Amino acid sequence: SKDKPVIGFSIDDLRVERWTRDRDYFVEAAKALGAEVNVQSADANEQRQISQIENLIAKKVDVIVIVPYNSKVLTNTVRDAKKAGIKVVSYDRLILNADVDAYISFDNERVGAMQAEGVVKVVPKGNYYLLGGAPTDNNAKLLRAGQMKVLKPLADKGDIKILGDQWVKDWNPEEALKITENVLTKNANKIDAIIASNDGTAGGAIQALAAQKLAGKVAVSGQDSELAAAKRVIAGTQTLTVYKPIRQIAAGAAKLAVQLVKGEKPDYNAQLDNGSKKVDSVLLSPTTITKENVDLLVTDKFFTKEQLGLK
Amino acid sequence: MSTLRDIQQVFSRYKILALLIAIALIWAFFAWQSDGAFLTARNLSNLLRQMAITAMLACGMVFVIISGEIDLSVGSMLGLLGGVAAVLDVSFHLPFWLNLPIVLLLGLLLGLFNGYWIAYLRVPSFIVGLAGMLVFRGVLLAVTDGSTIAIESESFVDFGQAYLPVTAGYVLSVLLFGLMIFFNLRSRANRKRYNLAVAPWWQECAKLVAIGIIIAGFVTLLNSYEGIPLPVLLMLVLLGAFSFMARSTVFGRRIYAVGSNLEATRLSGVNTRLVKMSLFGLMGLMCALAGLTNTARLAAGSPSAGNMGELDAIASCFIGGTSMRGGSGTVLGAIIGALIMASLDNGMSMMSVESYWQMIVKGSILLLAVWLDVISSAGER
Amino acid sequence: MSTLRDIQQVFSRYKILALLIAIALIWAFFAWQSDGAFLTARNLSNLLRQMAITAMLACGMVFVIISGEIDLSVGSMLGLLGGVAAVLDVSFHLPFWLNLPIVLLLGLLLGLFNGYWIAYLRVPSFIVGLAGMLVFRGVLLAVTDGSTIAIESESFVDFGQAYLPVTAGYVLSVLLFGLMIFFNLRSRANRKRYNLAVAPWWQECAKLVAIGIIIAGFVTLLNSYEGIPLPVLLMLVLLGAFSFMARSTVFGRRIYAVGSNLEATRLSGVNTRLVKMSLFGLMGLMCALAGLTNTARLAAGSPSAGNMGELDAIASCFIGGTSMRGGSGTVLGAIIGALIMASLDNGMSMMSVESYWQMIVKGSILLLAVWLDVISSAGER
Amino acid sequence: MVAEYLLEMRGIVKAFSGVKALDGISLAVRAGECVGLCGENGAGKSTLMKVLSAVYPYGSWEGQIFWDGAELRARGIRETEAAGIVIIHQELMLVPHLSVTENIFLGNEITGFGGLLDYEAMHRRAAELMAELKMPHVNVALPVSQYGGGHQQLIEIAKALNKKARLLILDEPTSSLTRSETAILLDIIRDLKRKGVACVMISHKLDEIEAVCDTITVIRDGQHIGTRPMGELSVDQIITMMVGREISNLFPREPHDIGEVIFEARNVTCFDVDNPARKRVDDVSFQLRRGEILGVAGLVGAGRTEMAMAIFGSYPGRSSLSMTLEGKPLQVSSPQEAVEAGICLVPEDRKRHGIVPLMGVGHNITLSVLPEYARHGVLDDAGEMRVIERMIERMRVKTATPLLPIKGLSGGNQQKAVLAKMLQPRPKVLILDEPTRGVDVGAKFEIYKLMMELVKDGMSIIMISSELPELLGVSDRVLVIGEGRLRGDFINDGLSQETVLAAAIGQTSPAAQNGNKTEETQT
Ligand SMILES: Nc1ncnc2c1ncn2[C@@H]1O[C@H](COP(=O)(O)OP(=O)(O)OP(=O)(O)O)[C@@H](O)[C@H]1O
Ligand SMILES: Nc1ncnc2c1ncn2[C@@H]1O[C@H](COP(=O)(O)OP(=O)(O)OP(=O)(O)O)[C@@H](O)[C@H]1O
Ligand SMILES: O[C@@H]1[C@@H](O)[C@H](O)OC[C@H]1O
Ligand SMILES: [Mg+2]
Ligand SMILES: [Mg+2]
Repeated sequence: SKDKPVIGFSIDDLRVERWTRDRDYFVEAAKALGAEVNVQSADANEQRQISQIENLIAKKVDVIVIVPYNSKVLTNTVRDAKKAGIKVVSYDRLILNADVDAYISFDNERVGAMQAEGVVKVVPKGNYYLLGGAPTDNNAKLLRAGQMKVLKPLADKGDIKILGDQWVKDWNPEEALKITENVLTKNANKIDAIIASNDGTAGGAIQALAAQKLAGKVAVSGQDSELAAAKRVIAGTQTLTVYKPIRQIAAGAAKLAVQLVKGEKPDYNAQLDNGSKKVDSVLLSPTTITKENVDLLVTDKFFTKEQLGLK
Repeated sequence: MSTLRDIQQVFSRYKILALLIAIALIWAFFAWQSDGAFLTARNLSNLLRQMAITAMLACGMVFVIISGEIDLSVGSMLGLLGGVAAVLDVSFHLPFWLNLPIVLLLGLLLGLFNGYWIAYLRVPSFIVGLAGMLVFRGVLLAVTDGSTIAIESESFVDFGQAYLPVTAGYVLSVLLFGLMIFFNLRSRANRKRYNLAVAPWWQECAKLVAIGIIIAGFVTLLNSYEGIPLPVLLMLVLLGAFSFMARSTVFGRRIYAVGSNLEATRLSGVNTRLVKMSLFGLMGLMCALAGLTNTARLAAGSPSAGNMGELDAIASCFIGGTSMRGGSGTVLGAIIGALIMASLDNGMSMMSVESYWQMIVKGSILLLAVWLDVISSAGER
Repeated sequence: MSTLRDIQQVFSRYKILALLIAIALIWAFFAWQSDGAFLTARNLSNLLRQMAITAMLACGMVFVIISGEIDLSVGSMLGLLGGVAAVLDVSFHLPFWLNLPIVLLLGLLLGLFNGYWIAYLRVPSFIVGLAGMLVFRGVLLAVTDGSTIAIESESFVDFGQAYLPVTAGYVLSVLLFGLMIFFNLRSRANRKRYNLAVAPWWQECAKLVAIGIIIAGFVTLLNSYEGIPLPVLLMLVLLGAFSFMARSTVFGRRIYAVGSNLEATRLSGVNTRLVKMSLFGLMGLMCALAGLTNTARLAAGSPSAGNMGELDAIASCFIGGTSMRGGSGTVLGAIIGALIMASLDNGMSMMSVESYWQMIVKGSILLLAVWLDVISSAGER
Repeated sequence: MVAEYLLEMRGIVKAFSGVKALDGISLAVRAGECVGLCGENGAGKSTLMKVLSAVYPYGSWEGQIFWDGAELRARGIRETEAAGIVIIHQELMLVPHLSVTENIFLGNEITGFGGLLDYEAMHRRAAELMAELKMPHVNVALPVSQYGGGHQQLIEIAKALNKKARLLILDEPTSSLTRSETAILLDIIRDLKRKGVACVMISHKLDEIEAVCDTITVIRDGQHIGTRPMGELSVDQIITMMVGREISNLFPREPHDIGEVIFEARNVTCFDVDNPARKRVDDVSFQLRRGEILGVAGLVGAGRTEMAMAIFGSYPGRSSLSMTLEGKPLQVSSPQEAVEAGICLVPEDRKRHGIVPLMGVGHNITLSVLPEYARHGVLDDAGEMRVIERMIERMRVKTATPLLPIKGLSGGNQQKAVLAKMLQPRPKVLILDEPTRGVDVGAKFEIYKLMMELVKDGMSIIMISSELPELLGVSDRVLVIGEGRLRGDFINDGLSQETVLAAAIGQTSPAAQNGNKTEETQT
């Protein structure tokens, strides 16, 4: 109903710390706007996500906010939703070839670029290794694209040498750890920087470095500013983590959803083509977190001083 | 004590009963929790469509398990075949009527290939499955290059999305009921002929009426929404066909024999290896159907399609009372097993239960369901 | 023809041989490909650390499979126990010497719980495993609230990271070799006594020398890097202990009996249920060790830890020649199986092979390895 | 007070899913007494003993068991064994992967310090037992799977003797033993009796019963027919009590004409499965004529089963032979081909190679010829059932319904069903490996009659049997196999057991057996 909207929130995978935070902030914000939220976690399984969205439709929610696990497989489902007169918002990852009403996100290519830039700043010349995300996650590809935007020219100039790249199954830290161990061995520790695509995998890489007493000596990037990662940044073992002010995106998304239901006009700042239409979008800019500006996470109420062990 | 025995008797005669009761309970609970939303025509239609793919796999898997083997590669195979279908559709613009048979054939061949390793090269099916799981997934990634391929052909999408016209639905249901009556009476007659315990007439009638009501309810319900979804129809056809195959074809009979005592069957002059290999061929076919349905539903072939699909399929069979040691089991059971699992997923997401709770509950129910089945079916020690 | 027979005989006497040859081939290939890097002390040290966790699981799994059951819950259980350990470390600041026994106990209990359902409530182990897989993972998510928990205690991290001092390593190796000689001679004497076929002296000596070289090489190699990693040491201890248990304890023998003919064993007055339950208790213990090692290695408990771990463990057992029907198998085999798998992963990532190729190759090798094992050991099923 | 009886079972009733297998049976045994338990297949003998030994625990049956005057309510085998009740089951209950020793001590292993197994002691004791059973050649450290059905049965007995029994139950202990081993066993039983151990002996070989038992209890259809001192009864009377009618001549051998050579096997050689160097069957050749019953005699482990398996194309190890059927050379590489060619085998190991346990009796019978009842793969149930009922009728298989899972049948009836199954393909050559093993007198009689009918219809039969009387009773010709070699080939007219045995243990070389040597007389 218009006055008390019901929002369905279908999330890729609540087993990843990042998304649990998205959920918490989103629900909080929505409640504030007098909306009720119905959260679903697809546990990184597209079949499950589709089923869950179908169920939300069956429950006749007013609007569905989706973090797609796979951004290309929701065409039919979104169509069903629209047929049932339900608005659809795409969250963080853009749903392709579908009639979505709005998109809110951090530009993932941008994130990738920032990861690369951050590392390049510390290691302008040297040997780089690229630790990609899940081979099945489209975002992983976008991130890689962004990273290459920055690195390619430098590599061509010969400033940096890209020793190689591997993708980490399911963003699994254990995998990342093994890969890094092997890479270090292969190159007799002659590595100056590792571009890890998110904090989980960065964590694994850094364990491998630690075993070689290289933690802190080798630059490592990350993403999501998970607690463990933030601590590592403070400890100096991780160079940077890209912080996506999740409170912003979550609150923004909630507002967007409610506005759509009430028929108000949200203020978009971009339009992205998703293959079937130009989707009105709100793009938020992420920030790079390094030792210097780590307290931003506290001022942003993302973590408490205690959690970070700062005084 | 004795009453308990009687109850056990009834249960062990109609093994399915325990399962149906389980479903009834589960549904009742969810209906209550979601104040009715769960039992709406639309949601049940969803539920059935959501279970269809697992059910198709289970149809093949149940025979594999009855024959004393297991197949862990079905998830990946489903993914691969679905992916290939997508590629054929997008890159080669094959019309669906051509795409379908090609993919089915491919599925059959992959299945036979698995079967050959197991039956003739005598590699444990568990290993062959494990290998297949990896290889097929790998090939899929290679084929799709890790990216999702959106399909174009409308008729392909319909294969997973379209509904049966309402009238057609009704006609079908009537035919079905007729068949049911016929088979029941015939089997009853036979049981009498070979003086087996036959249930009293009232029970028989009760049973038939129940069946009638279920069918009628089923169809009117689905029709009241959009009609019978094609995948669901396909699932039901498979159920019928395979139940028939199991009961009254040479092949079916031999599958059970092989599973119950391979050596004795072989020494009776049956080509047990051929039986096993064909079995996996069948499994491959089911993977093809499931894969096509999946791709159609997603309107795309995705590199992660069917991940872990094998576990759901296998679980369905065991929930449905298929014996782990092989030799016994039914298709109906397997499909009801799939229904139970789907109901849990659907219902809990309707209640938007925390996903970790969903896992815990699903696991526990799975355990309880099978446990009930074990104790309800009497038997020594 | 006859020479082939002889070869077969040798192989079927030392079943391990086939596996060792497989390893040799794989290593040679990678050494060549990575121009030497693969065979460096350091990489082999990596390799062993990378296989340790799977190996620990395999140590327990091999007995479960020998007893004719299977356990799919180990991956999740590993994750859960590792997670709990992390929580105990971070939230409750338990010192590791206290954390360790608590987690071990917990593992034991969880295992026994599984076992109870299987042995006493007669639910197929496959189902119990499936349920456990879901439930344990769910609880883990609940416990960690889906976030990665970095541990603090140094000694905890050491448990997965530290190395054995060089000298200690040498001392150990000498002791080990002594034991080896002793056992070999004794078993030879016994075989003679109960006039079983004994290999000719030269073979015996060759074997011992080989063992000696392997051990010496092994230790000097690891020492030339940093020493024997603790997890690897643990793995070797388990290997020794369990091989002994299997060969010369009542419990060990009964495991084989149960797996080979449950009915007969029961009718001999053995409490088969107790045997089975204890078995799963053991499996739980192994999960605890593996979980602790894993957490220590990552210096954090992660909600996805141990995902699919069960498949690797099971695969190791089968590659190592454990019979799918139960009744036969060895710990050594299982561990060598784990080594083969780890070698593939390590080698291919050294060569930074495309991840889809990695899957394809791994699957194929798995299949071939087992197939070789099947044909090398004469006699049809 | 000391009870008159060591054991007393009163009004035992046991039903399986409604069907009463035991209907108020009573049984009493004194210390040092040996009671013979007789009855047709399916009478309930094994069931009664399973009740006694708590394989069916207290509560799963009605009635009372008194042990030493006190009521016994055992819930498991452990309790009955503790009480001193030891049973040798009808079906082999050994663990193939374990060694002879380990099998003998399974459940009460000898352990040294730290609960470690004391193989020293166990091997020694095992070896003693083997010696006691006059088979010292058995290597107790080898896995039992290395030994044949016959040896396995003796090992089973050793296992029982190793437990200190006050009451020893032997359920058809001699079913796969030849006369010599049987004799050994009977001596052991007599010895036990002298030591005050009581026995219950179940056997379809009534001469054995007669030899050792003091009392006979006969049951039929789960009911108690009578209990008499052995002295008062003759074998014939027992038979009459068992089957309820008289069987005058146990071996209905009728004259039938024997035609030309239909089947010939040359140089049958089988290599041991585990040790390809050793020959289990060594260059055996023989001919078989149309309408002929060819008996194959030999000591246990002689290799007759292997020979049969080789001919049938089911020998697990390597084997070599050449065959001709009806003059045409025949190549058989699998049972399927054998059956198609017209050769059928009724295997020795019923449980492992004969029955499909979970399947109905009927469906077991038709398994070998399913396609005959199918139109393009679809079965005609009614037609099938008709045949099934005819076979069940003809073979007198005792079953509640054709659909009862065959594992529910008594041993003997299972055997008849398996026989029926292998008759379905209407073979030209039928090989029977120990066909009457565990079959009751009446049923045996029927099987012999059946064999007669079959040969009259021109079928040829090879019958492997360790029971010389039956072998001499029905066969037209007798092959003798010893240690895998052909030791003799006799026309059976008034052939004596002694001659055959002598040949079997190789006292007379084939050359020496002129007089009634086949080649001379028939060509
Ligand atoms: N597990 C079972 N389930 C159903 N019926 C059974 C079962 N065991 C035995 N019976 C039935 O009980 C009856 C007695 O069987 P039992 O094995 O005691 O006969 P028996 O006297 O030992 O015959 P045999 O001489 O052939 O061994 C048979 O009719 C058989 O069908
Ligand atoms: N599945 C099998 N695999 C290997 N050997 C088998 C199998 N089944 C039966 N046998 C053989 O069949 C025989 C059964 O026991 P038995 O004592 O009768 O020995 P035998 O070789 O048959 O001698 P005979 O038949 O002359 O008594 C064993 O020798 C055993 O090796
Ligand atoms: O934030 C990351 C998200 O963008 C990616 O898609 O999945 C992994 C997450 O860490
Ligand atoms: Mg019996
Ligand atoms: Mg034999």
